[in-house]
Amino acid sequence: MVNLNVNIGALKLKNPVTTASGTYAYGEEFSDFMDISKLGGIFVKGLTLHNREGNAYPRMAETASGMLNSVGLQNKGIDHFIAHIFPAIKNSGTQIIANVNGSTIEDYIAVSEKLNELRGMEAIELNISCPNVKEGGMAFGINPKSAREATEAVRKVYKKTLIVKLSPNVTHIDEMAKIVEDAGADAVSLVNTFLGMAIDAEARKPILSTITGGLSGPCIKPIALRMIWQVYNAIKVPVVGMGGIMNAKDAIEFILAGSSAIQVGTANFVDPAISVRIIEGIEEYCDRYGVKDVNDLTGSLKI
Amino acid sequence: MVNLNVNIGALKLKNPVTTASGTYAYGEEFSDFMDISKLGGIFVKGLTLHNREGNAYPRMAETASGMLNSVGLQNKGIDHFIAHIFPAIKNSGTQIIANVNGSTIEDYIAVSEKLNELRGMEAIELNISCPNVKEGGMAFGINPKSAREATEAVRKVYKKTLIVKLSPNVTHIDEMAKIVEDAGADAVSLVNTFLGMAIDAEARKPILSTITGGLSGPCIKPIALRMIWQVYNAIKVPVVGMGGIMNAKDAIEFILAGSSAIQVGTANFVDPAISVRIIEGIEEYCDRYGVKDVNDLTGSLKI
Amino acid sequence: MKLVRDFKVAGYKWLNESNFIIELQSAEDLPPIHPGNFAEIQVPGNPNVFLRRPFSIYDCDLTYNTLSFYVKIIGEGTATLGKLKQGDTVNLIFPLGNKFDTETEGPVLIIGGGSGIAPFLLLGKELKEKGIPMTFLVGGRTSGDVHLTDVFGQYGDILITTEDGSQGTKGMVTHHPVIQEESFPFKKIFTCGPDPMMKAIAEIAKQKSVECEASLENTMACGFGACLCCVVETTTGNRCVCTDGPVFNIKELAW
Amino acid sequence: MKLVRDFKVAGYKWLNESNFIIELQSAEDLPPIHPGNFAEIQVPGNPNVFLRRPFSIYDCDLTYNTLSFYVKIIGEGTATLGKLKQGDTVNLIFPLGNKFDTETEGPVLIIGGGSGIAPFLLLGKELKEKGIPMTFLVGGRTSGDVHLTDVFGQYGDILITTEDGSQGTKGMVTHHPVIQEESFPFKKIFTCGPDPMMKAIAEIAKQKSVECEASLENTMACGFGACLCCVVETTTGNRCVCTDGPVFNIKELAW
Ligand SMILES: Cc1cc2nc3c(=O)[nH]c(=O)nc-3n(C[C@H](O)[C@H](O)[C@H](O)COP(=O)(O)OP(=O)(O)OC[C@H]3O[C@@H](n4cnc5c(N)ncnc54)[C@H](O)[C@@H]3O)c2cc1C
Ligand SMILES: Cc1cc2nc3c(=O)[nH]c(=O)nc-3n(C[C@H](O)[C@H](O)[C@H](O)COP(=O)(O)OP(=O)(O)OC[C@H]3O[C@@H](n4cnc5c(N)ncnc54)[C@H](O)[C@@H]3O)c2cc1C
Ligand SMILES: Cc1cc2nc3c(=O)[nH]c(=O)nc-3n(C[C@H](O)[C@H](O)[C@H](O)COP(=O)(O)O)c2cc1C
Ligand SMILES: Cc1cc2nc3c(=O)[nH]c(=O)nc-3n(C[C@H](O)[C@H](O)[C@H](O)COP(=O)(O)O)c2cc1C
Ligand code: FES
Ligand code: FES
Repeated sequence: MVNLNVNIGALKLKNPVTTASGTYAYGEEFSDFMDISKLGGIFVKGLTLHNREGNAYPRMAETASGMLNSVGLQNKGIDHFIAHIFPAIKNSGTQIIANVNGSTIEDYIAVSEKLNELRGMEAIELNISCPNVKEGGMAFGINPKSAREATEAVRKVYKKTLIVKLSPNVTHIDEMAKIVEDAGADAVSLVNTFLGMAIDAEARKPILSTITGGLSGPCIKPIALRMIWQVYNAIKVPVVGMGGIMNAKDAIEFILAGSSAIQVGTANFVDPAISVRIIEGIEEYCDRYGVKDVNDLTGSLKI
Repeated sequence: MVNLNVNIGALKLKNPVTTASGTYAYGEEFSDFMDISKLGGIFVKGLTLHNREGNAYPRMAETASGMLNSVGLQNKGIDHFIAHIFPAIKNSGTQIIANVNGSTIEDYIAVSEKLNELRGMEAIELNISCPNVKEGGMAFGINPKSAREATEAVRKVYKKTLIVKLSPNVTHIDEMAKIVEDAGADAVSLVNTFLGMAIDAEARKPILSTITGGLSGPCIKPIALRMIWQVYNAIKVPVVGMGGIMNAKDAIEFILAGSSAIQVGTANFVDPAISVRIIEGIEEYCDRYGVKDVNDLTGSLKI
Repeated sequence: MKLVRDFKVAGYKWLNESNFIIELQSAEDLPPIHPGNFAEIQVPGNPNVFLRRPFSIYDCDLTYNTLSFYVKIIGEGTATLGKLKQGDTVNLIFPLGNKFDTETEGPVLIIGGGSGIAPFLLLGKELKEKGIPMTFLVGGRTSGDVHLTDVFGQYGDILITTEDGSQGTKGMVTHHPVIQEESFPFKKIFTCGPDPMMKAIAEIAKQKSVECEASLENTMACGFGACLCCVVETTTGNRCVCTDGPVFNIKELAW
Repeated sequence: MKLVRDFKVAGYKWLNESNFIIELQSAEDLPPIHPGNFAEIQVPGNPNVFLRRPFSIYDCDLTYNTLSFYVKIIGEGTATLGKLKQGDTVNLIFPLGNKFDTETEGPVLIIGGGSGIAPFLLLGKELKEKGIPMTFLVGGRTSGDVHLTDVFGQYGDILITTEDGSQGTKGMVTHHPVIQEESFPFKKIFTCGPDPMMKAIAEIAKQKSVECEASLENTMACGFGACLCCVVETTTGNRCVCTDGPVFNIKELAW
């Protein structure tokens, strides 16, 4: 028997496979396709202080081995989540982790304070890397000073496990990771989407209503892997890795590069049951190589 | 008849389609497959002051819709190029542009000085963005100060058209573009490859001998397009765009986003005659929409 | 219950060089399929197609466990779906989306533009079962765009418009006498087609104070409510076409 | 003259579940093909295969304009090449690379490991034409890896080693008596297979002071000298396997 339990700070996951914010809604959408209680955890769709309608249509463009989205954090706000959504999913048998967004530091604080009080949720993911909002979001995550400020501010009010989600749209991701670690993060997650653009050559127009959007999917995997490797070697707190994971082999690569847990994102759209198969595949891999504990794989790349 | 002539500074190209450095060798390798004199220009394989053996094998890894390389600027040095290679290709009927590399500013200066004297070559591309060398290369291109210094230093000794090739591995590519424009560049080209990594999950080892390498191909196209759009809107000198162009439609997208000329890179490996077909496709597109001058398309994206 | 399941290509019926019906067969029983439902089809073997493609369920046969789709070729995905061989495997997520509301008194008008007729065969079958009379108004740019009138003719009258006048009334569907004339015998309109067409019809339905449901298209990444990419503006904010739709009562839409 | 050209799949010959010969036919005449040449094959219809795949030319027939490739399935690209249908189009860049040097006195020993025998049919044909006697030494992990001995048997003696002893001599090719014994009648060795095997053979060739050519593999992006990805260390620095090779005299290699 392989041990698949992993800890991200004080957050205990029954296995390293979780689903990425914004790609798994609130989990229930997948219950027809798979047993969601098998997951290590679910990072639910990004939350903001107030209701957000998100961006105008079109919000999606397919690209080579990937997609751009500019959803823009559509959600009904934190109070609605706490009152109506969380009660319905908190007993789904897996860890539910909120993805916290804000246009200002005050927003981040307000949402995090509410989640600090929320029983049954052990961790939050602080999203300072959303490329699809006019204010806040990625603007926090690509600037060392504001990344530090946001993390410190939330750390003051949030006492459970704080995971900070990093933007890949930076020159030195390892330095950003060190900054947020230093500012009190219990873990970092990466990568969020890359800022990209798609053009309709015939119409001579951008495809997305927002001109630019966030690139995800297997196309970004090589860059994501490199960043995880750099960050793993730069910090001490755990790394939650993602970016184009489509199958168990990809997940293993992210673990070898330094991820303690991984998130499955865009792959959920192509195959809504893929995350359970990734769990099985990791177990199989461990069995095949006599790995007793999946934690032994983390960062075990031979150089 | 569509006018396809474009100018990059004082460099005159008969059409906007050129081939990217490191993907077209010195041009002759393609003469069995296509009429290379049809090209707007050829950016030849990166040159350094002295002979370089490049990196150890393996130097290549395939990725989703792309590839990683870590060739590491293998070449026989500038003197060998000037004495033996350039004489053989200078009359190939298209513009030959050198790609200039260095580990130090002195290297860049030395190579550029020699090329300033080289009759028949009207422009150089200053590569401050190679991710595959231990010293110099990308280190210059991701730091505003050294990007400025390298550009200024070369500008002093190189009197013909100076194109500076930018690294996409930065937070603010538009600022980098402004800096090199300000430092005297006649044009910028982008993007060079993204720093990425590939892992062999079974061997638990990086695939490349250098651990990380440069990502190219259609996978990077959405990010490259976004960067070209940002840079085009930030500077006044022409932009030479590239990153995953596989066909004429892609090339048009890069032109609409702000490219005065484009470079075809990785696509040359998949289809060694693609660059001529891209020229034909651009002409066809102009005909179809009644565009009289390809320059009218540059940056003409409707927002 | 939504399913992810492999089907085999059972056969094609080509209507012309760019429109075909593809029949897919499942080895297992099908769940109930409702008019308006769609499927997300994974396009096999095309490196340029990454996401699934949504298609209305054109027909289904619960005896042979087949689903049929009416596909118009517009890009790589639809072209590849037209090139499969009998027996090839195709993966589907289905049934997705809501359904047309056939609770209505009296006759209905069904207006389809181009491949927008796809969801109306199942609708026609259900209406016929309920004894509700229907009239189909089908529009195309030219006669080459008007298909399957023989099939739909089994369920009701067929009215045709073509922009070039090569078949039926010349003009858009909205120019057809059935819409232009004072008397309007229909109690409900169902429509599917290009957005501008549906918006024009919605306008007319409002003027005539007649119920109207439109089946919308949208760019979708998932098709089952996970990505929030496929929104349409409604009177109650942005809602997902894939789960709250694709069928919307036009009163709900912020058109 | 290197060409980029479409071929049609003419047929398969399966040797076992993971080894096959695929025959491709061109509508036009083929240029001269030399033993050691390879082609870069574009794998159609697999989204996970972006670059072409290099394969030695196993056989060619200038009358019917066919090229054959001996393929061992090891990943997505080779698996997909095994699943094409007769008449499917496959694009090739060919002929690529240099060739074996058959200018030699007296008998030669040809040593192939696994799919490393691929380039040796054309070599055998050329040697036979020149009247040079040859012996094939073929190695595999088990008897299931040893193929085509009937074909090669038409050109010379066949010696076999398997690691598990299930066929021929037990052990590696280097353990075979023909190599171990004092007397060594061969004037030249040709080898192709896994690097460690070829290195061991090169070592032996050096000891015996016999000429030796090895056909190398490498990860290739282009196959025709454009990318510089496929280098091998030689006594004169890094050189490209695709243009300066794939055949190298072992004296040139920094092994
Ligand atoms: C709920 C639903 C039901 C549908 N039912 C049918 C059906 O029954 N029959 C049918 O033929 N088609 C149907 N469609 C449309 C079908 O999904 C698209 O034609 C298909 O996805 C195009 O794929 P492609 O790869 O061929 O084209 P692509 O290469 O993806 O696109 C080609 C061009 O068409 C545009 N485009 C693609 N998809 C859409 C879209 N959904 N809306 C607007 N523009 C688009 C692209 O921007 C691009 O310019 C339906 C769509 C939805 C959302
Ligand atoms: C000049 C030349 C001639 C060749 N001739 C033949 C031939 O006649 N018959 C034949 O069966 N094969 C031949 N090969 C090898 C063949 O090119 C590879 O087996 C093929 O590219 C694998 O593709 P894939 O997509 O199936 O595997 P992939 O999915 O690309 O790879 C699967 C695994 O194999 C490894 N791998 C892939 N290619 C190579 C390689 N070239 N060297 C070492 N490891 C590799 C990968 O790293 C990976 O771990 C030749 C290679 C070269 C360079
Ligand atoms: C449609 C869509 C919506 C997303 N929404 C969010 C979000 O609300 N919050 C967030 O932190 N990340 C969001 N992401 C980013 C993903 O969580 C993930 O970081 C990214 O997609 C990379 O992983 P992948 O390549 O596996 O998809 C979204 C991604 C997609 C595709
Ligand atoms: C094998 C390989 C070698 C390269 N060598 C160089 C080089 O010597 N100098 C340089 O400026 N760029 C080099 N590049 C980068 C390309 O010129 C180009 O910027 C990049 O590949 C993106 O374009 P593409 O996606 O069309 O390939 C190389 C790229 C590849 C794939
Ligand atoms: S397509 Fe994903 S929510 Fe509708
Ligand atoms: S494979 Fe490109 S140079 Fe050899």
